[in-house]
Amino acid sequence: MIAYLAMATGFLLILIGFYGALTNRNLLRMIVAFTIADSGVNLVIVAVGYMRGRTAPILDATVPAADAAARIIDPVPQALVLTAIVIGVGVTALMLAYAYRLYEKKRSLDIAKFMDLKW
Amino acid sequence: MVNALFIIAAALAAAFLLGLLKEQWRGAAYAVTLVALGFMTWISADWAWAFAMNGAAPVDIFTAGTEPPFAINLRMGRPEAVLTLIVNLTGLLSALAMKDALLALGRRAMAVLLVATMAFCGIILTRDIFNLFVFFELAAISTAGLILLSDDDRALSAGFKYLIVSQVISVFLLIGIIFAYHATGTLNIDGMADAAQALLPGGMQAFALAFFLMFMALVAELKPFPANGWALDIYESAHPAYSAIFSAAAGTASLYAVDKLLLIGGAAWLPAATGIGIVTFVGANLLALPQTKDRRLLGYSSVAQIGLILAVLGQRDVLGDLTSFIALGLLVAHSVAKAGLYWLSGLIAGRELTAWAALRGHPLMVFAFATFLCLLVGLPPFPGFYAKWELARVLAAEGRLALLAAILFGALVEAGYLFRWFGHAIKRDKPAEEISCAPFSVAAVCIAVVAGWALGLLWGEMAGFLFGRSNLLLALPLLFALAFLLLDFLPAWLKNTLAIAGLAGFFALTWTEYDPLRLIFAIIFTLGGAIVLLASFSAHGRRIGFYPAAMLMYAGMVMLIRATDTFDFFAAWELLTVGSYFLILRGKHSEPHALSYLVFSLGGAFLILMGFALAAGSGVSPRLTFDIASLSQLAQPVAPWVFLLLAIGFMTKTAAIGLHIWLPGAHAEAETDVSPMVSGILLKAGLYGLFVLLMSMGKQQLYGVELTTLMLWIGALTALLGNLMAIFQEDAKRLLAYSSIGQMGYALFGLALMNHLGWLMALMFVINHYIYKSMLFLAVGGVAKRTGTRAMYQMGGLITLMPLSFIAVLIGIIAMSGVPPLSGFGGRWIFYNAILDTDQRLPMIILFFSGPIAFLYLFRLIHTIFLGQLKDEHRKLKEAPFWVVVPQMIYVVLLLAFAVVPGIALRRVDEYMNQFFPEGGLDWSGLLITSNYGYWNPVAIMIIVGCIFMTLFGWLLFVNRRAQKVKQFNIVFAAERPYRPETTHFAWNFFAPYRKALGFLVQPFATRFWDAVTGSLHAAADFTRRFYTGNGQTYAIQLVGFVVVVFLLARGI
Amino acid sequence: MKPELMKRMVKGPDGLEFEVEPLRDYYCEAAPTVMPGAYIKIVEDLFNWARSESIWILGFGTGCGAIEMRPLMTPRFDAYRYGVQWRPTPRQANLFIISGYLSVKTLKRAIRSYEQMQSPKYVIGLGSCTINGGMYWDSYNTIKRLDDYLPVDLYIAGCMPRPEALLAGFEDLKKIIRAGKGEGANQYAANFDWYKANQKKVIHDWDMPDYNW
Amino acid sequence: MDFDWMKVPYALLTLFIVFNFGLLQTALIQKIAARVGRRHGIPVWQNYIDLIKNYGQRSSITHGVMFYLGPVFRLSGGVGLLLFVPSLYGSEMFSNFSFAGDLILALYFVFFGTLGMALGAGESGHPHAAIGVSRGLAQVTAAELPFALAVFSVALQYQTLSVTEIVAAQQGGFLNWTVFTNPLAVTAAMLSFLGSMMRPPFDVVLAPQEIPIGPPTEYHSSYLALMQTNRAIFPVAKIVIYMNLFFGGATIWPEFFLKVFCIYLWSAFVGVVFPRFRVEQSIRWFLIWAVPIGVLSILIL
Amino acid sequence: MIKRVSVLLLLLAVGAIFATLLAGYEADPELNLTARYYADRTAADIGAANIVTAIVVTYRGLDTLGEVTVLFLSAAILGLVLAQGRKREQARRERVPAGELLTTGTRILAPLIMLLGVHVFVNGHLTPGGGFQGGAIVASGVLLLLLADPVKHFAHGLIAAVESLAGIFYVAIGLLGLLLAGGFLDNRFLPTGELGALFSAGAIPLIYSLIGLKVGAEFSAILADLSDTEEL
Repeated sequence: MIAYLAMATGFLLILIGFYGALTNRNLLRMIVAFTIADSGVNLVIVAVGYMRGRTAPILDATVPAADAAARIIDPVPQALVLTAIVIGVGVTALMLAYAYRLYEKKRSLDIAKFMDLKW
Repeated sequence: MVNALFIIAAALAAAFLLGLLKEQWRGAAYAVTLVALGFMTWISADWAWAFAMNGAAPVDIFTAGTEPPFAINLRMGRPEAVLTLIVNLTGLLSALAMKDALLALGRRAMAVLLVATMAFCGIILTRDIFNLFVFFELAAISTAGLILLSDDDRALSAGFKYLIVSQVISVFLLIGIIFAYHATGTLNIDGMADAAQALLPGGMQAFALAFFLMFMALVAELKPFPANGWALDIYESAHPAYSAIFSAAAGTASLYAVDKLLLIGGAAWLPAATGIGIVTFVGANLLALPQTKDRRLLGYSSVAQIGLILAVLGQRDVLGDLTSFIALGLLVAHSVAKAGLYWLSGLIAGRELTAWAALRGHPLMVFAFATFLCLLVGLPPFPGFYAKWELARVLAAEGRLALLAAILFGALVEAGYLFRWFGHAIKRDKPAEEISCAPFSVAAVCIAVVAGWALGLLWGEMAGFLFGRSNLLLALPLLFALAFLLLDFLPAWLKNTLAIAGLAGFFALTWTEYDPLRLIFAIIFTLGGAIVLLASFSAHGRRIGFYPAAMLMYAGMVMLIRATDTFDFFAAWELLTVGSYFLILRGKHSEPHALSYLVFSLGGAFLILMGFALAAGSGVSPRLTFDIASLSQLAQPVAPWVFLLLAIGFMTKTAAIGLHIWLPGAHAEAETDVSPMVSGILLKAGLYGLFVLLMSMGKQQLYGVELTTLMLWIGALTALLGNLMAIFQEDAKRLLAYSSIGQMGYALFGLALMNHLGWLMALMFVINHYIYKSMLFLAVGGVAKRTGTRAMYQMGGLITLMPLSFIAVLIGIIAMSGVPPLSGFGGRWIFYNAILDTDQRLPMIILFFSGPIAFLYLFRLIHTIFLGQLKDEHRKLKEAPFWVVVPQMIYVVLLLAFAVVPGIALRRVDEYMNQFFPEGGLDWSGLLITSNYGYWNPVAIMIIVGCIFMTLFGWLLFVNRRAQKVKQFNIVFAAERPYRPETTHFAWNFFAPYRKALGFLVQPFATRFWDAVTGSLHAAADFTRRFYTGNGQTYAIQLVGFVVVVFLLARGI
Repeated sequence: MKPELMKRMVKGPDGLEFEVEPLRDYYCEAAPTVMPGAYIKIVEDLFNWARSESIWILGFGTGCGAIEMRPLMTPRFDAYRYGVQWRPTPRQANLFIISGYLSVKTLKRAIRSYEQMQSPKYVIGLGSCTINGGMYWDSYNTIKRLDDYLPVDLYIAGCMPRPEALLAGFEDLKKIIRAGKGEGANQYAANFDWYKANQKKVIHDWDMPDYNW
Repeated sequence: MDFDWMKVPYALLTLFIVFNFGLLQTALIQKIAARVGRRHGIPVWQNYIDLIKNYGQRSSITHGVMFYLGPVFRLSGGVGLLLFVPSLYGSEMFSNFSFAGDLILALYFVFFGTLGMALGAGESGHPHAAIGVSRGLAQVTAAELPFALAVFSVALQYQTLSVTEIVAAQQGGFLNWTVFTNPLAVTAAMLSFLGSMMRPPFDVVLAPQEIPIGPPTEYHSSYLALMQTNRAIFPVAKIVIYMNLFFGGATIWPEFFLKVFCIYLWSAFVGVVFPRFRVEQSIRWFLIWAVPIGVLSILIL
Repeated sequence: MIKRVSVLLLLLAVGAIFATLLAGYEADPELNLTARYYADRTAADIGAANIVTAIVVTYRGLDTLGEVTVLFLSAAILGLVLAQGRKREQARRERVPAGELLTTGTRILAPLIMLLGVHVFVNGHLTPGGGFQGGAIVASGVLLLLLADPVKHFAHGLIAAVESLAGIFYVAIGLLGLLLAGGFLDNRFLPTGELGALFSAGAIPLIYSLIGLKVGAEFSAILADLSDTEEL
């Protein structure tokens, strides 16, 4: 159940993020919206790997190596989400830098101001 | 062979190493970059070589010492080797081409370039879906970085748009990946594919959705139409060398990613790929039509090409093993061409298409440009051609004709705008700014050119290996033509001598191999071509570009008559089309006309391709390549359709009415010695095609309509309208061009009669038209050269100044109007005898009408140019150049000879035709020629007419021996006198009463129709492209919308 | 002189500049010559007979007499039966009827037309005005005596002579021709300078070659 | 039907007969036309006199080579046309040079003279001559069409292109003449005939005064004489084709004369009644009236 | 408005796709094939207690290399982007110094934060956390420094050197794995040691440390670059 909840929240976050990104004309707001969507994605990824009643995939005293398969949740989504997060951070940073330069150029953060290229 | 991982490792190591270098050591950093890229290129080249030569097995590369699917693995196989080679080579050469930009921005930019190249390789190599995502993100981010290399500060907004879109894409991709993982329990692509097969229906549904998201995300990376505004902005604003990477390398990588993904999705997703691909191909090509900016145009073209390849990938179910041959062929052609074009655009200062006129004066660059365009359009002998051929075959065989038609339509549109652009480059005013000659960039372009030709050679070999074909590029005529590319530095007279010797020599070598019918065409194509080429001795200087084009055309024609199977035939057909296009384009104002010629010709060629494909598909032969003669084995209901397609294709070349609008301009605007080539010789290629078609297929019926009857009507109407339109021309060469249309109508009519004499008549027209039209075009061209105008009313009275040209024209028009005793009469005589054999009377009546009309324009031609009043400024004119006159005199002799003894050419053909039509042949007893209906003795006619004529002439000379020679104003003028020759020369709108009576027949319906077609295409494209608003947010919305629409469509289906 | 007839510089299509002098370049400058008849007398007689029986008149009416010539074609007079007919072009005409007063302006045209006729050619002066100026004897712009300007073979007096008189004149002209005396053309050629001098004396805007072929 | 040298004197004989007949016939027709206008008209020998006079003109001018060749072409066309068609059916003597070619030869040889004349007229540099040529060619293309259709109809009817054989098929009573067996074709041909005879209503080509007399404006003296000779021969030659194709040919000279004269008279009849058409009017007239009849004649066969 | 409505409609459709996914989702009762392999074999093969770390650093090491490269790229491009912009306004660098509180706090906290970061990545194979987390913590320390003393020109050179060297070593270790052990990024060319010990799991601690350094350096570089934009 908790997985469904997390997953639904994740999806909702994605939708909210998209809505924000697709309707806000301010570059910074768009970037923020995308980070929200990213968080949603990450949430969904983690939620997919969740298995009820199991523990984190770290072998220690409570989780012996021999018994691990029955005790731990799926470690793969966790590994993936790590990568996804870092990539998200990278992209966000890049977008911010772009936004900065765009602002510098036109003294505006309105996406509709940057339509020199079209058709 | 080095482990393919070193491609990645080397790139990363070099990239990190760059960080250690000091900001100022840019030269060193650049060297490191180049070395790394070179190393990467070497690795993939090494692999590609190994796969090609030694047939090595694909190698799986494990990481982490663990077997897949538990660890990420890479694969280096044949496609991977080739594709990474493309990517790395593009990267390397682009690094060369953007040397200045890289040095300006420093080591960080170089590192980004390295990572970008590595990322594309990674996309190709990896077999892990999440790893694919990582590489995609790397590619996306580095793209965003490399966009900054551009001088164009609009690139910044393009980069941001790209980032927005890639965010959306990555969301979809991640969601898709995680759910696919959940459904299959693996991230390995092969594992996933296996697991997907084994899924239960319930799991299948969830998996399908996940797959859909992944698929859409990767497809979105392919810039599908219409969700691709962001990509176009990048293409337009990025540094051209990066655009080259973005087009060639990124496209290659993404395509291969989709290909891998399709492995998972299986056959169910192929239609979606095809659909998206073909919509993209056609849509992007259409939208490219109204573009005026070079890089954006190339962007549209890139998008379209990738779409095409996606569509090909989607046809995997029917293409089978051929998929990679076709897709690779298209891909390498696209990559080399697009990269080359982008590098080339980097050399050019202006961004308008017309700014490419700066290339003029740099033959090498023009050659490069032409090579790239031919590569893109898929003309022989380039890989795209082979790919197109196989694709057409399979699609037709599987009955996917709508798809084939769409592909060909898109290709036609693409050829249209690409060659329009080429026309701009060759013909427009040269801009003030010269092209930059940065040695590295030029080197990159040159390497691309070499690569293009090498690929042509390679694909020829492969086609030979796979399908047992001879390599086009190694065909002797083509080699000979291409040799002139290398010899282009020689003076024109030397090249001309070589060309003539080549043509004559080739004929001498091969003439025994032809049957009588082909022999006649062979004579016209080779010896005839040599005679026309004599006129080219009058050109001075080096005449760069003329000989390769001309010899390409001749090579095409020679190969055409030597072709026995459909592949050779079609290849020759396209070669001669391209050659003649370049030739026609040389004319001073021929830009639009050459373009319409090319578009019509290619359109016709595509119809021919469809025809052949359809024939092959219907079981004549399992291969598209089959003996042309076996067309006769075609059965209903396919046969008539094949016939129709082929006939229309050939009739495009002969400029049948409705498809004729390209001809007048093309022939009229061509150079003096080119007009006779394209009119006197090239048109015969179309007739030859029709001959071959009718010889092998005979009569066909479609819905109860006899198709040859249809051709009969078309021929008659063409003759009538061509002649009518010729009457009203003020431009001498246009007049001749329209007359060619009319003459071709006659020949078409004769062919369509489908009886012995009809064919003989067509052949008679082939010979006659060659002789007199070449002669007239040369004469008129010589006059136009001297007078500097082609408007006939501006000439007049030239008979005394240019007597030889006059004689040529006089003999020509007598022959052409069919007045005895010259050879045109023979054609008319056979014509009457031929139609007595047929039941088709109405079209024949139309043809009757056109006969005397020819008389009108011919008289006008000779009168307004040579007779009447000589103009002030022409008083000191000299006879046309010697070498222009020489062939005319040869033609005069030929015409007279052919008039007296038509048997030399016709007798053997007459016998040869007995095998098609045993009935109705001619009887050649002595000098008399007898048919079932009438008889004709050319020698007697000549002697009798000659005697009467000479007697009377002598008598008149005697009586008038004391006649006073007067000058041009000594005419009775109602007791007044003329004032100026211009106002005394009755020439303009010569047949005004005729126009009053029949002008309504020559309304330019066809022109209006085609104008409307192209106009509406343009207008539609211009309207549609407005949804590329330039707003990044809108682009993102479009992308989401695209996903949703495809989703709904997929659900609906 | 009219500007069209003045020398002008012309540039050819090949860039060559040269001079065009219309009167020299566009008109034949040769002077007329005396044309002998056939060598054999009987042939010349035959020709003269034929010439007399086939009189082709140039359809050029100069004055009020022109109106008197039209009835000749009508059923009432029917000149055709005498071998007389009208030609619209001087090249094919043998007889030039100066039908009445001749203004100086028309004289120029008359001279041109006459010279464009082929020899042998004949001139009939119709009406008094061609003989002595008639009622225009003191006019500032009509010529008084046609004979000074063109070699007249026959005058038909009257103001105006009726068509009957014209028919009678044709008969007289035929006699003259048959007698071999209709040599006006040769006379004109022989006395060319004299005629030209007379012509140029009255025609002040002489803008044509001396002889109009 | 092979050549032998005797054909030459025979051909010259034919030429002589036809020449004289043509001169007289033209005069006669002119006289008839004059009678319609209540005039006496020219004497019947007037054409001889005009001819002699024109040959006897002392001076002449020339505009150039083609100016010479124009009349030569014209007369060659007339003479050739006459000689390529057998004059009398069944007569070896008067079969002329018909061994050289069939009906098609004759049909196309008609244009030989037209072309030459047009060229000569063009060489004269006279704009009115050119206008005349333009009108003439425009009109003749339309006028010849019904004739070509009729000829073809006849060829289809008799399944031959040989004039002799066509005439042979019409022998044995006048009801066998094409005019009765294929009246539509003959109607079309006879309408076309009007157009090629340069008589009203189709004589705007020679419009006197407006464009002095069209193409021959500059021609005179012996040039003109040559063309007059042709004017005697050419119509007869042309009518001979009509006679052979449509009216059963002729076996003896009197029959020949009668038939030729009657056919010629047809154009004169029409000519004296109708006013002149403009060129485009005559083109339309031929296309609207004569051509459909010709087409019909072919389709009905 | 139209835009909003259409976006809403589109997102509704996307939501429908997501909803279908959600509805079709069933948690696996057992670990799937891949996960089971990791659970069973990690300890023996890799010797890392933290399975996620084993996956991140070894099994999916290529991903991680890519990930690091992403950051590297971001940092590099950020540098590029901002360097291009900065050329024009070199001069304006007048700023208010940070407050006393912040400066003092920084002096105390920064070393501690750094230490914590190092601890996190060094123990990445044993406990939750790892190179990325540790690197991020290190970078937060740098952020603090930046905030406290913005005027001080930050040691770009040092950061770049650390970043590059870490990267090169990372690639080199990966290649060592290729040469000495089973494949690229195989950690087992060093002894795997005893499960749970600090020096165990072969090269994982080494790699994770490099990653930590690199990530820290990269984040620091990014932050430093971004901080330069502040005065805009």
